[in-house]
Amino acid sequence: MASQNPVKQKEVVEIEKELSFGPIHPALLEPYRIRLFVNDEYVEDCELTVNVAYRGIEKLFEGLPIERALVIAEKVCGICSNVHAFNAVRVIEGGLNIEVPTRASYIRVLVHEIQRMTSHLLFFGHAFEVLGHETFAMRSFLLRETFMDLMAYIGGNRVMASVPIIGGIRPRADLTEPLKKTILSRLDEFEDKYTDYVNRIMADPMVMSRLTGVGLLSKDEAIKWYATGPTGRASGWDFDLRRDMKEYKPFDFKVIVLNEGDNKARVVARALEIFESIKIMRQVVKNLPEGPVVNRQWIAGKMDYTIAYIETYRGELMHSYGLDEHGLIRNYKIRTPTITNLAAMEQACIGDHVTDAMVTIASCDPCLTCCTRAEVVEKGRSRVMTDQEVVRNYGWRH
Amino acid sequence: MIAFIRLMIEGAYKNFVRVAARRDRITSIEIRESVASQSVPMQETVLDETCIGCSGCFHVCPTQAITMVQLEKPVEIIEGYSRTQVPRIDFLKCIYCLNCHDICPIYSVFGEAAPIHARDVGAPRLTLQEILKKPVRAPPDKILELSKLIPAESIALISRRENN
Amino acid sequence: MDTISFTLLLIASSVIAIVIATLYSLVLPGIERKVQARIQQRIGPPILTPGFWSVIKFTYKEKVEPIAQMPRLYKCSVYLGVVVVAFLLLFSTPYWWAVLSWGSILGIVGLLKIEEVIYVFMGSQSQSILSTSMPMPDLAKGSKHIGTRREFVEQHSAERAIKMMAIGSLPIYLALIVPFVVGKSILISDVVSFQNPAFFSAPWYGLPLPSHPILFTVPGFLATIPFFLGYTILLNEKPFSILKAKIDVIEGGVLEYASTLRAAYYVMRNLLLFALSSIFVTLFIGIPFDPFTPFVFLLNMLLSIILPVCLAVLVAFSPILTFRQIYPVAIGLSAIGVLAMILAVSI
Amino acid sequence: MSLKARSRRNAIHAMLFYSGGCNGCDIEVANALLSPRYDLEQYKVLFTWNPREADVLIVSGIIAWQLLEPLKKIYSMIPNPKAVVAIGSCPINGNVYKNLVGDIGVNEDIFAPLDNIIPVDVKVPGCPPRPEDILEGVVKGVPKLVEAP
Ligand code: SF4
Ligand code: SF4
Ligand code: SF4
Ligand code: SF4
Ligand code: SF4
Ligand code: SF4
Ligand code: SF4
Ligand code: SF4
Repeated sequence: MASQNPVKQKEVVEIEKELSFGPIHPALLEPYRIRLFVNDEYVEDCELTVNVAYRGIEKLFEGLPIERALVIAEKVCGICSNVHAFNAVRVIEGGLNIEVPTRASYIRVLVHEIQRMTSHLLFFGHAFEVLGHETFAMRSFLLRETFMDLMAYIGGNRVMASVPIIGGIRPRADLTEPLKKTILSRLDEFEDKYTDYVNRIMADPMVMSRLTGVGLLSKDEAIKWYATGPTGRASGWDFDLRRDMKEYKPFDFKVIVLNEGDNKARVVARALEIFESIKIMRQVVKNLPEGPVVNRQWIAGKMDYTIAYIETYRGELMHSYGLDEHGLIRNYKIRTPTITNLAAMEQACIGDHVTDAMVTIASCDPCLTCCTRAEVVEKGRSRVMTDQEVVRNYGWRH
Repeated sequence: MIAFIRLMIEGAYKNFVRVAARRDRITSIEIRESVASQSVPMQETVLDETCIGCSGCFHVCPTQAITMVQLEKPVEIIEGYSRTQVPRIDFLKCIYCLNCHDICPIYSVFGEAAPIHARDVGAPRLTLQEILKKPVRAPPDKILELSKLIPAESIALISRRENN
Repeated sequence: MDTISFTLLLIASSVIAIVIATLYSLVLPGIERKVQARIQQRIGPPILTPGFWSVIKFTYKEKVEPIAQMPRLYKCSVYLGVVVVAFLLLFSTPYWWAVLSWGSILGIVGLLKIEEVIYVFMGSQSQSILSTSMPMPDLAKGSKHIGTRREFVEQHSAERAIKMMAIGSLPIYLALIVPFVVGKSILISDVVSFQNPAFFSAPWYGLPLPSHPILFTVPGFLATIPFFLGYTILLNEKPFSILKAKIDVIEGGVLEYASTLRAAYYVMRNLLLFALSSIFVTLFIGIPFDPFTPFVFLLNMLLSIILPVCLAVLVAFSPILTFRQIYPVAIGLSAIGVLAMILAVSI
Repeated sequence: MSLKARSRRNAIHAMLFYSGGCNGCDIEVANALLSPRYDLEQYKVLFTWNPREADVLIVSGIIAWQLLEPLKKIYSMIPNPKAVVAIGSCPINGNVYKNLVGDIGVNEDIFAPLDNIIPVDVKVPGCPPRPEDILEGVVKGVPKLVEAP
């Protein structure tokens, strides 16, 4: 990625050596390759090769009926599964003006926020594993179980809950009274434990000394690299799509913006967002209107290329496609937050100790299954090659 | 710093009790036992009580993961209609495309316990008797529309199997 | 006592001490893991699994040649490590105290230094698949820095090992000096008899208890802090596990050890865990690891559990520190060590 | 039981190889490992990232083509006896990525099923399998290790 973006003009530094990690490595929960160019122990430059888990997922959508496509949309990613299903239906709902009942919209927000919790808590788990703090990682996975359970209660599966469907939500995912009570009581229980957990982390001098002042990303850089989500907000960029989404209009919440832009800020930003999510979830459950949960009065037909943006857990996600006259998908495109956030991280970890650089990369919550796509390789005249061609022409190594 | 020392002292007591007296352990003993005896219950997929044995799922599965198992004794669901067979899914072949779920008139495959295809799943809380009392014949245009939703290959499979 | 019977007793006591210590040390990682597991609110592995059964299992695995620059040297390093640690252990057995100047602080310090150097050897040798030699088309794609030397993570870990040698081991040396200063001698036997005057005159079945253990004096107590953290540093455990930091260098130099070699590595690591702990009990409490006085021997083993358990708790609650934090911590610990020494002189 | 068999039964080192797919399985394996509720270690399975130490290789994902060579290499570096556990329907049959019959037909960019690449001993189906399924799957690989010469 860095090779595509030679924007930062720096004087050429002597590089002593290169360290490469991955794709199979304890710090990476997913296959990608980190190449660190270091002098002594300090990172002078960093390159991430993210194309490793290539599945050609956008191609898979081509020519499928829109309803069937949602099965794949959900399997773009097992962390953000709900948000992809959510945004995929938002595209067609926007494009064909399909009305969504309020109750359905509320429940979509609820599930969206539940998954934000699982995602942020997974982030803590991963970040502390990378910091080397096993106990905190485990505590965070333990807290996460609350929301995995709630997902399973609502959607029937811990990971692929498939709640949104075109025009509403699956009737199975409708909230019953006992379920509402369960959600509220589990939330209370969680909030207590989580507050303790966060206080404990914040007070820990060893953990904080690892996080503070490391991996600085300034606001300008965050905007330049388009580091959205908590990554950008921790650098003082006040940008959150939820404020503009009509689904979020009825709810009252704060957008957490911090100015430090270091690893600590990125951790704290997520820690505080969890409290806001709890607030939103409580509002959903308490103010849930009565009514139908799905609108079936729609027919898939010709639709122009439509785009929908949503604020996911890591930043801004874009889905877009058009439909042909049979309601078959044409030209599905996904742009996920991690792809831009990682470019920002490549910059942020310059100047850090090698071990800190791993934390910095982890602090933007890297997850790449969604963003593995064709890469541009320039050689002599600019020319596009797929990775397969590269290997065919140049071999695996040189 | 003082806050940290206070936390540390509190934590020291709590963790001492955890170590010495095995307090607060949250590992699920139920799972421990079922794993140790290799008897983790399977994911619930086919809802035997509601399935009407129509074998629609069997025909639509692109990987032939479904087999229809004959029941020893047919079960009468409603007057004049009894279920003689139920589907069984071979998970090693299943690709979770959920075609079977979509075709099932009462959504009794992957009904509750597993992911449900993001298409509509109707009203799952209807009882079977209610469903069967409704007219079951689909209007021709609906069938035409449905045929667009089912992958061409699955349909090819159906006709292939019928030819054999 | 004549030389021949002395030699025989020396050999007998060494063999008994090493065999029992090895077996016992294989239980310690299990206890460590169990303590951590309880803190983490889970069940954790059975006590024998991480140490004992793992070592036996590795000896039964297929022998594979490690990928290393000089495989033979690489293989020798781990066996050398085991021998060094075994000798280290013998410092807490009284028969060795009489051999030349072996029973002095100089011997302990010397062996610990060799132990540290071994990690540098291992790191510079090992060339595992997990970094540079992983088949990835990343070079083929080009980069901003073409032709840079590519290093294996193990080599990087060797560089860190050198840094740790320079600063990391200071605290434990300073802490080790304290009992000798208090005992006003460089011989271990004097330090033990200072704390436990009855030890050398007790019958074999006796249980002579120390009358003034150095641990309970102010300098002794102060010295315990640098000793314990120095112990952590020597064992490369969190928070000082930078040369084995899982998240970048994975396991450092020991990555390529498989089957028997890995079993040997486990033995080396666990025996070091016990040996240092046992030396602590000998020097700071005055209860040596003497195979010929069984009760003292057992008491030493029992007390030697304390340090590994404390280590387990520390590991459970600390992240990995980088050199940014390790330098000041090492300096602070050394300062405590020096303070303890000054106090010890004035006693 | 001989000492050999007992030691193999009592200490198992497992390694995770994530080879593409959607992450779901990967996170559930991490859950089975790190969440105290499931706790993989209580079944005498210790987790490692070093193929030289491993006995069980847990594979999840669809085997993207860039991961094909690393997978074979890492498998070959594990000393015998070794067992392979395939987690999720991705390595078992490619899941929806292999074939959902859109315009592209069968997806040739992915190399599932895993059987074609390395021998698989235990298959844990599901999308994703629940952590308890994963635990059971890993434990099921043990007899193969124990019975090996
Ligand atoms: S951004 Fe990360 S979590 Fe979200 S879909 Fe992409 S890979 Fe998944
Ligand atoms: S960018 Fe990649 S994933 Fe997207 S359509 Fe092109 S090849 Fe497929
Ligand atoms: S279309 Fe894809 S490859 Fe091209 S610039 Fe955008 S993200 Fe990068
Ligand atoms: S038409 Fe419907 S009910 Fe009848 S066999 Fe086919 S799937 Fe079953
Ligand atoms: S989900 Fe798809 S592959 Fe699995 S049984 Fe149903 S139709 Fe067959
Ligand atoms: S389609 Fe539904 S009702 Fe028909 S056999 Fe399959 S599960 Fe039973
Ligand atoms: S379209 Fe027909 S067969 Fe299919 S679910 Fe509806 S009523 Fe049943
Ligand atoms: S089996 Fe399902 S959950 Fe697992 S990686 Fe594949 S798509 Fe994801």
